Amino acid sequence: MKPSLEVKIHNLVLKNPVMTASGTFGYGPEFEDFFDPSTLGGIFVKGTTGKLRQGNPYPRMAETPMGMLNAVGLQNKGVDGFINDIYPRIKHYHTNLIVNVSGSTIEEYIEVAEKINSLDHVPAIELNISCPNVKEGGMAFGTSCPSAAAVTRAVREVYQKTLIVKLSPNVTSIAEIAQAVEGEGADAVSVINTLLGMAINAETRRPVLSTVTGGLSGPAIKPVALRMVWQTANAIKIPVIGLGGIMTASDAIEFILAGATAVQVGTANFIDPAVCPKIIEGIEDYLIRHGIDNIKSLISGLNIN
Amino acid sequence: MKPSLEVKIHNLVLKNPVMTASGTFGYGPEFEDFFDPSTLGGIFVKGTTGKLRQGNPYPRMAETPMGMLNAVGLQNKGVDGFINDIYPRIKHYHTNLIVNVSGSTIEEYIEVAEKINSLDHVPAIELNISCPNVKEGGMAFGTSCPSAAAVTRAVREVYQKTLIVKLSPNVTSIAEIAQAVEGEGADAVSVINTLLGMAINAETRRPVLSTVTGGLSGPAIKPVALRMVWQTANAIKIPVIGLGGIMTASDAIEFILAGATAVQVGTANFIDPAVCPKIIEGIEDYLIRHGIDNIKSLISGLNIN
Amino acid sequence: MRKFIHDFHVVENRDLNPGHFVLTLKPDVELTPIFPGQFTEVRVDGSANTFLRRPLSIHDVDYKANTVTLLVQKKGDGTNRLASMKYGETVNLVYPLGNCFHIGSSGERALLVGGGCGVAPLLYLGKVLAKSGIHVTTLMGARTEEYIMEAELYKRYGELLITTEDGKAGTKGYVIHHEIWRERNFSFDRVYTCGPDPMMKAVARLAARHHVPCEVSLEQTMACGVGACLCCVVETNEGNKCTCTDGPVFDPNNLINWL
Amino acid sequence: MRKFIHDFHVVENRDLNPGHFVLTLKPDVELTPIFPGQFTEVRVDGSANTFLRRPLSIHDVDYKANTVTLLVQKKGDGTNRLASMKYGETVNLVYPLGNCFHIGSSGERALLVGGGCGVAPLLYLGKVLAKSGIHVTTLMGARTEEYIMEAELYKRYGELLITTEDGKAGTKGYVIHHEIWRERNFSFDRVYTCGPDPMMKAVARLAARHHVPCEVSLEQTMACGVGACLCCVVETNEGNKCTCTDGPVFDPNNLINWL
Ligand SMILES: Cc1cc2nc3c(=O)[nH]c(=O)nc-3n(C[C@H](O)[C@H](O)[C@H](O)COP(=O)(O)OP(=O)(O)OC[C@H]3O[C@@H](n4cnc5c(N)ncnc54)[C@H](O)[C@@H]3O)c2cc1C
Ligand SMILES: Cc1cc2nc3c(=O)[nH]c(=O)nc-3n(C[C@H](O)[C@H](O)[C@H](O)COP(=O)(O)OP(=O)(O)OC[C@H]3O[C@@H](n4cnc5c(N)ncnc54)[C@H](O)[C@@H]3O)c2cc1C
Ligand SMILES: Cc1cc2nc3c(=O)[nH]c(=O)nc-3n(C[C@H](O)[C@H](O)[C@H](O)COP(=O)(O)O)c2cc1C
Ligand SMILES: Cc1cc2nc3c(=O)[nH]c(=O)nc-3n(C[C@H](O)[C@H](O)[C@H](O)COP(=O)(O)O)c2cc1C
Ligand code: FES
Ligand code: FES
Repeated sequence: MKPSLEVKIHNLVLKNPVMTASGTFGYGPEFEDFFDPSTLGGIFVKGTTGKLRQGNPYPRMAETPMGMLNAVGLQNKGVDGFINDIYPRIKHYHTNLIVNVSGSTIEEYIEVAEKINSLDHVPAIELNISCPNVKEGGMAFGTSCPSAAAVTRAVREVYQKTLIVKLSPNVTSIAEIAQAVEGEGADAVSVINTLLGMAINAETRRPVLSTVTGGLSGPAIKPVALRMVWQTANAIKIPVIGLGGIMTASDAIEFILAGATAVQVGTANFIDPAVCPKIIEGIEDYLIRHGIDNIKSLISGLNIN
Repeated sequence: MKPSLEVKIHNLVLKNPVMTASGTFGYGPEFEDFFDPSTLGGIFVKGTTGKLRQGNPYPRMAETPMGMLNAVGLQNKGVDGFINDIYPRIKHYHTNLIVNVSGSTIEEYIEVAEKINSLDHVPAIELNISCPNVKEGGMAFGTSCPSAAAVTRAVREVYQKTLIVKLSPNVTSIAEIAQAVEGEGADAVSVINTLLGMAINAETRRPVLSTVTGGLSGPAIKPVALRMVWQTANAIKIPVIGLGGIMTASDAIEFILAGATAVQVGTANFIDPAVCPKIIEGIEDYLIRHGIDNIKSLISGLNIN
Repeated sequence: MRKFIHDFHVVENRDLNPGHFVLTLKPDVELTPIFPGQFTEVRVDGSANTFLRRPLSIHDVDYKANTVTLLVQKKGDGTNRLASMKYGETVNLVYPLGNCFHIGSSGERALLVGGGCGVAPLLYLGKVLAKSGIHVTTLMGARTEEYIMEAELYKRYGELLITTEDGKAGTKGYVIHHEIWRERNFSFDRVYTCGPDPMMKAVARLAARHHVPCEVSLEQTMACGVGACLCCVVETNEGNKCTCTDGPVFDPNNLINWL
Repeated sequence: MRKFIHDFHVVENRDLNPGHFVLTLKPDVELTPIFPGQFTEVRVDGSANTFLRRPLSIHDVDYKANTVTLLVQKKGDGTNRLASMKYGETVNLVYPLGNCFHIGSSGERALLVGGGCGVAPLLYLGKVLAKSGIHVTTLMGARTEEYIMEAELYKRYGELLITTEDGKAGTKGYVIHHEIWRERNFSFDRVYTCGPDPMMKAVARLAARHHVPCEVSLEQTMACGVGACLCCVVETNEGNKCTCTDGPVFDPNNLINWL
């Protein structure tokens, strides 16, 4: 018998726990040549703001040991652009489309959330209070309990469907921030966004990124992400979606054992655009090999004795 | 003409800016077969506590993508063991011997610092308020401004030579912690200790480390370390000693450009036990190639325009 | 154009000079159609410091032999690892990526200007242009004689002009110093260029002065190569565009600060 | 013993069975003296997932040919990369590391017990023992007949006994099931063992029952191999000891929870 890969995040039913991380999978069509996005548990689309944004100047990327820094800075067509130009092209996907909602002010988060609330085929949003790449706001909201609580509360008031908050790893205690947003009615948290990092070109004596600092992602951050998922899952009751450096099915299983109900795959999509179906298959193989008939029994299944 | 590699950290004169990081170079003799430790700018010896400690149970190590987690947990012979058994074997080194002072209580830090104060050939200590691997204390001191200030103040009262404080990267704002210890009379800061991480064996569904979490080091953390050195150097006036993932001369130069006056090499010693002389040589080559006659002119030399 | 991820086998790895080599690669399946100017994202296995794929232009395509060829400059760890690849080893490619050069009408005269390893995409371009009945002139700028690459191959599709910095071969100077640009010599309907940005800018300005259309091929650093990460942007009149999907070939008229 | 960091060249890479291979390595300089039981830390280049060096026992030393030999089990990325190494490729070794087996006096009888790739250090040990006039008996435990490794070589230095799990070759069962352990057969002055911990513990207990000294060779995970990181500890009667410098060879009487 095939094992069940289905998990639930609040009201969302995911056919499998593998989703793609915001900013690393475009909107889905970019990967249609490689596999059918409908096979995913969900798609977190690129960070969406109130108005169209050009993002940061080039260069926006630096390769690092087993990772990369990005300073894209939320380039996107704005929420109206998303609704008019992009949504019609992807709403037929048989998967959970989740919009990553970003902003500089609480008002902007509210504006975007309200507009997305009306889209039938978007059952959830992910509040990005952790983007390290825009000067005004973004990460600042995610690095203190009061501000994280404030933006969650404001959005909760206008948004009725599943509300996921994406947490920043650049904090002393991610568990406390998680508790703060849980207290304001968040339905789940995503852990983690990128670690703030920096790259320098020794030869030119200049920063590699136009913004000097940027967000670190990829396998390099996996140990930190895993630790934060574990700490967060032990501190709150709502589900945790784990991400940070997942490249393989084994990585995904580790996050699930640490307490994640589902996972997101980010930077790995750049190395292998067809990695997600491989991860899904690998999880299924793992379950069969270990004689487990339901993935749910692996969640928080870490044996620490 | 040979360029000058000499730098100063408060009263310490370093013949070159390359030192070895605490816990990664033993006490020096371990590497004598590979090169003469006296060629280093300095040696930070293993974390030293009031009493002998056995450290954490095995397993204490997990390899990660371009890094490693350790949970050694301050195994050491205690300050008296250091003074009686080890110090006599290394005090003849013609370099700066710096003792990494660790503890669980402020009293323990004071006890160790006082005893080390009397050693003629130890011109400085490094207060380790950032060890993630011992339950009681350690990192806890380094993750809030008041506690970091308190332990610095207490040790400053009893310790007259150069006082370096080693900061934890597991905080929201490392610059604020740096300012707090600067305010209490620290003469320099070391940035960074290990990032708290975790590793899981998916097959056994167990943590790899006996302590579940451990400290992440190696090239994986370099982008975060570099960012923190830059933020710290911009926030304080005392010198910053940079470390985290340095493997090559170019890495060392990047830290110096970001604001470090000197650097420490840690995990790289495991990959190439003779890496330090290569880094020193590489820095010299860089200076010659760039027509720079004094390394001091590179410190904070990052051109961000 | 549908994109694929395929394993290719190294059929040949040929050194051109101390800094450049040519890799000929063959997949197990049939090659998909590739257009001049397109590139591939190459996964470099066995290089600890090469995490991301490496974008490389398609240098040549041989549908009969079912091979693609890459002309690569040894730059850092990634390209040096590729340089060490031996017959039979496997490389994984995502291809074909990006847009392509515009192919004009039969009888036109095209000038292809390449500098350094920027000549890479111009061989396949010359081949396709020649096949389309277009008169091809390739102007190749090399540092020294040693760095003139595959002259015989380029000559197959038209005239080959050369500049070297010391003048030991061809005209002395950079590509823009070649006499072909003088008013009385210039007789082209279209200019294509690939190479360092300053060279391409100078070429684009010369083309503009001669009032002929020009296309430039950019090399912004890339993470994904498929339009997902938005790392490879270039500023255009219509806002930021992705070099990997909207390019790598652009009309310099649309690029900010180019003309 | 002075430690060195040297580049070695692959002289031979020989498959023993699907899971094991033997690498013969030669440095440009003269080999330093190596004692049985010592190991080397091998830098594995060209494997993105292998950051740390890999500790491997010295399987054999040939001072005349100036080579060392490693017997390696393909476990993960690191050992699989080593398995792919070809003649002439370079590997960097830190060696010789650790303590060594105790060599008794001429005329003694030694039993060497190896399980799986734990047989690795026993070949060189047998060689040195035999040279010292000690009677060597090697007891090798293999999963199946296919996994009996280099039987002919071990036989050069003494008797070779074998156990396999299915009994198709030698005695059926594990090494501890061999009849050599029966009171009337046991005639050894010393036991050496290397293999999985549970096997070594069982062997150590049998040796204790026969009242002969025993030495076990541990394989704790290591980062530095030179006593600097304190990652490779094992609990002993005198507190934590480093397997890389105080070991890998230990007297099981000194290890906590071993007898
Ligand atoms: C669309 C496209 C097509 C290309 N076609 C070719 C080709 O046909 N032949 C060829 O030899 N090269 C080509 N390149 C460039 C090639 O991708 C880089 O040289 C290669 O990625 C370097 O990898 P590396 O690991 O060897 O060097 P790295 O270690 O990654 O880099 C070495 C140095 O070069 C710099 N660098 C690397 N890539 C770039 C870049 N794209 N732009 C600016 N600086 C960079 C790095 O910052 C570093 O300082 C192309 C690039 C693009 C974007
Ligand atoms: C002193 C010493 C001598 C050794 N001698 C030999 C030898 O002669 N021949 C030989 O084949 N092997 C020997 N080993 C073991 C060898 O070091 C490991 O098998 C090797 O490091 C695995 O590397 P890898 O990259 O292939 O696998 P990895 O991907 O690193 O590991 C694969 C799996 O094995 C586990 N693992 C790896 N190393 C160890 C270890 N030391 N202890 C427990 N679990 C581990 C990992 O956790 C992982 O689950 C020795 C080890 C030590 C400490
Ligand atoms: C190029 C790039 C763009 C990103 N854009 C966004 C974004 O718009 N919103 C967001 O919440 N996270 C964004 N992220 C962060 C990822 O969603 C993810 O949290 C992070 O990359 C860690 O996961 P990974 O290691 O699997 O990539 C971006 C990451 C990358 C690499
Ligand atoms: C095995 C190991 C043991 C360590 N022990 C100590 C210690 O006792 N005291 C301390 O302050 N830091 C200790 N550290 C942290 C290092 O000194 C250094 O801050 C960290 O490893 C980052 O530098 P790196 O990436 O160059 O290794 C230890 C690190 C490792 C890997
Ligand atoms: S490289 Fe990712 S969008 Fe172009
Ligand atoms: S491996 Fe580092 S002390 Fe033994």
